[in-house]
Parts: sequence; structure tokens; C-alpha cells
Amino acid sequence: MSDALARAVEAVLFAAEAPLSIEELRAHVGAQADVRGALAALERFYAGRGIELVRRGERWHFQTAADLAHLLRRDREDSRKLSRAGIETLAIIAYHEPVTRAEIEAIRGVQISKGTIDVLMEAGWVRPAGRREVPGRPLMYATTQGFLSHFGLASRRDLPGIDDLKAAGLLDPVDLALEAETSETVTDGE
Amino acid sequence: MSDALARAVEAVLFAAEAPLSIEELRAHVGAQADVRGALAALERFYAGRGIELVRRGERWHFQTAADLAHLLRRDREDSRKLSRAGIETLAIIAYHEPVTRAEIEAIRGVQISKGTIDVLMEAGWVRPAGRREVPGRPLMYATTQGFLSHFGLASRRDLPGIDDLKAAGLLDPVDLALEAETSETVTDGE
Amino acid sequence: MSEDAAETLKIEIEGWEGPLDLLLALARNQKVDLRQISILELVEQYLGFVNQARTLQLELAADYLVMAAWLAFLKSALLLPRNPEETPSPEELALRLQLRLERLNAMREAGARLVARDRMGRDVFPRGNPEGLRVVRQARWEAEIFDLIAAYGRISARTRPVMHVVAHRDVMTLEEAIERVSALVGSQVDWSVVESFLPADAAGLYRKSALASSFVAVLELARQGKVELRQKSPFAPLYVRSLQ
Repeated sequence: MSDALARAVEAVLFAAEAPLSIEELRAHVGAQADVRGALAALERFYAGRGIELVRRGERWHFQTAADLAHLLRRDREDSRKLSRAGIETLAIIAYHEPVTRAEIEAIRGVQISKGTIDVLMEAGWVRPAGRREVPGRPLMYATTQGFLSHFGLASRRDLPGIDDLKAAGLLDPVDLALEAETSETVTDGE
Repeated sequence: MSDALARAVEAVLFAAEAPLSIEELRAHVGAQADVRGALAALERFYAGRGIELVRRGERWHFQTAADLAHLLRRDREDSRKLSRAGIETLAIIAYHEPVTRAEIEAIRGVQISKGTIDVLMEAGWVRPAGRREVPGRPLMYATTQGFLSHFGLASRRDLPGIDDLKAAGLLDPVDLALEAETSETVTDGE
Repeated sequence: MSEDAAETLKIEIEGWEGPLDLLLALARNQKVDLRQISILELVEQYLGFVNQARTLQLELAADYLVMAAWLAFLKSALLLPRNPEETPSPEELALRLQLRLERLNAMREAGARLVARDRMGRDVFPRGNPEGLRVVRQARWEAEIFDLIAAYGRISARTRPVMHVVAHRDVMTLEEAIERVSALVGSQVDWSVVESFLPADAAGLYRKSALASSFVAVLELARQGKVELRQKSPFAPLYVRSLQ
């Protein structure tokens, strides 16, 4: 096996669009060539490098070393803000879990798209939590450990209750809240 | 430069579908990596083999050695067979860039058809490169990364004979060259 | 002009890309460096070509004839005694033509060298079957605890049964008015206007409320036969008197 032949086989395998057999290699580098010897030399040469010469059945090709596969993909994180529908859906799941999509819609008063729950699952905040034993057996959703840690909660009991929300003015119907700002004679209506 | 890094850069370049810049390589092998050192080591390692590591513009890639072309040349017709007008126009853009269509026509002495530049752009060798700030604001053209890759140029400085042409004033506009010549004549005459 | 050149030109007339292209081909026939070229000889050759084309009745494009006219002018300017005032001088025009030919020639040669290089996909090849590099985009979703709580408050507020809360106002209820009017009417012997039954300090909205309630109260008491009412005309003062 000459160096010239190894170079030739190396180049042909590199440029090939699919693994090549000994016969196909010979068609490029010469019918009499000791292609097998050249392949053996190349196999040794590339052992332990970033590229490897490998045999698949009776065909040969180059591939990147298997242990470096993780370098070929690169993760990129884009930070994105949850939509209003997303945050509302998450809130309902957190306060009412486990809860079905139909129940979420009933509470929100608006339909939610499939994508909304998908985003919450992608974020790692929501998980499927079994099925409700009613006709249709709808899937229920619940929050995850990731949800608690993202929002800095020890448990779901740390979520402010309805009374807390009311005290914080977060439950005031919009029109009343407006009146409260403009008039001081308002007392609790209940 | 570690062997591990050279392996990593080797694998990433090998897997890439297009030439990669240092920054792109760093995104895969590590932001702090001495990629330049690894590339130099790989360049030496592959010198004289059937595969070579080459720089095209600010990007790097592997390709087969040029002297093995006869083993690899595909049977199909060269789909990028250029007309004479196409070749001349490409040369004028490459050696004079950025250059307007009127300037190309001044050198060639004929109008160029719209199709000529379109073909060069379609091949990915030529791109619009801003407008000349003269009346009419004509579009200028320049060559691309794809041009360097296709013609095997590390940079525009590698264009055949560009230094000689520059030294001979043959890349200056005729009016400028004329000024130089006539002023010489004048001084000679005095 | 040599016989050979004329023959060649005759055959290749279709191939020229304009007069400058033709001039360059003629110049190269002189087989000297373009810098040493004889412009006069070149002009002779070009005009010879154009004349030959005419005698052969070949159709020449207008730009060839324009160039021929210009070259004929240049030739006479170069040969005739010159007018030193004339600018540009014929020598400068000749030099300009020579520079243009040099430039075109340089680019023609550069183009030839360029396309003769080892070209990707023809002489050198990239990897035939690259694994490819992947960029995996991951969204990092962001939301604050306040957004979450506020969202729940918003939903609850939106979907709880709507409760209309009327702000508290100082009013005199009907019961209160009946009681007042019953008590006061007995202590008065003569006709009294309704307004005289209102609390002395009643003012503003409370006075209006008290008046409305007292009016309804006297109607109720009249219905019960406890008082009688008198009014001279619509909107005139309303008088009340006890029947007991």
C-alpha cells in the first residue's frame, strides 16, 4: 500500500455521498489497487482522532467520532416572556390542580389553545397528572417541582389565598376598583 | 492547544455543511478555546494528505486535495459554465470591488445585459454592496464568501496577479491613470 | 493589414463583443506589449476591417461605425500639423485608448486565470455527506410570581358573580318618614305644607331623600284615612291635615 493510494482512498471516501464498497473505491483509484491495505492504513491513522474510518457491512465511510457527538449540536437559549393567556392558565392550574383543560376554560371564561399548555410544559412548570374519571377521561394538569422553584415557593400552600388577594386589592372588580380610587365615601359593599 | 481541542475542532469542521468562522467553531467547542492554535495544528497535520484544511476568507473547511481532482471529477457537466461576458464581469468585480455596473461597462466597452450579473449573484459569488454616493446613487457590487470558497482563495489578496495589476495602475480608473501619465509627461517635458 | 488578419476577421465577425473587443483583438495581432502598441497601425487595421465588412455588405452595428468615425478623426489629428490650443491633444486621446485596451486585456487575463483555478465542485470537493451541525433553540420562559398572582386575581375578579355595590348614602327610609309624619301631624291643628315635616337640619341629598319619603308617607297615611291632602293646582304647595 503506497501513501499515494491511501491519499486517493481518503479523498474519495471524504467526497462520497454514501458509504463505498471496495469495488466502488477501485472504480475511482484503480482496478488493481490494494484498497483493503489502504483502508487498514487509514483506519490506524484516524484511530483516536476527531474523525474515524468505519466499516458498515461491506462499505466504508468517514464519520465524526461518536464521543464528540455532543459538540455537533449547540444549544441556544432565548429568553421569552409568558403570554397573558399562558400566565393565566398557569395560575389556574396552580390554584386548582389537578385540573382539566375544560375546567381551566370554565374558570378563565375563554378558550385556551393547545399551544398554551404546551408552552407551560416546555417551560417545565406543568405536567400531565392523570385523567379525570368522567366521560371522555380528560387529561388533568398539575404544577411541577420546577414551578415551585422558579417562583420561589416552598409549596403550593405558599400561594396567597383568596382573602390575601382581596386584601391586596387584586380581586377588586375593575369598576369598583376605579370607584375606590375616585371616592372616599365607599364602604365595603357586602 | 490540547489534542482534545484539535479533535473537537476536527470533528466540528468535518460535520459542518459550510465553512466555519473562528466564532462559530468556538460556539461548539468552547468560548475560551484556542481555536486558532487548533486550526494551525490541524493544517500542519493534514498537509500533503488526501484531505486538506483550508482557509477561505475568515472561514475554514476541509476539502479534497486539488491534485486528486482526476479521481473525483464527476461525470456531469459543469453546471456553472460561464459565458465570456460572465467571466470578465466576475473578474472586474473581484479586482475592482466595490464597483458599479457603469464602471464595469466602462472597462468592458460594452453594455452588460441584466442577466450577466444575475447569473453571478445566483451562483452566490457576487452580492450588492451599497450604493455609490454620486448622482443616481448606482448600486455597487462585490464578491462573497462563496466566491472565495469556490475559487479556492484565502482572501482577495490571493486573486491571481492582483499585486502586479495594482502596481501597474491597471486597477485605477482610466482618468486617474491618465492624470498620472500626463503629469509624468509634463514633468519630463519641463 | 495582413491578408491573414482580414480572413480571420471575416470569419469571426459574429464573435466580437463591441468595438473595444475588436480593437483589443487587432492590437494583440501586433504581437507587442500593449504599452508599445502603434495606435496609428491599430486605427488602420480597424478602418480596414470596417471597409472590408462594407464591401462584403455585412451589417455592422452602429457602435462599430461610431468608433470608426472617431478613429478616423484621431488618425487625421495625429497626422496633421497640430493646433497646440486643442485639448485634449490627439496624443492624450491615443493614450486613453491604449489604457482602455490594457485594462480590458488585464481583466480578460485575470478572468481566465480565475476560472482555471482549482474550483470547488470541479477540482476540489467538500465532504459528500456531512453530519451537519445543529443549533437547538431552547426558550427560557420567564414569569414573575407577581404576574402569576395578579393573573389569578384578574381571573377571579372577571369570573366571580358580578355584585353591584351602591355606595352608601344618607337616606330617610319610607318607614322612618311614616313614623315622623304620623307623630308630627297629630300635634298640628291646621293645614301644613309637607316640607314642614322635614327635619330642620336636613340639607342636600338627605333633604331630597327626606322630602321624597315624606311625600310617599303622606300618600300612604291619606290612603289609610289618617290625613287629608289639599293642593290648589299641579306643582302648588301640598297641604296636609290630621283627620283625627
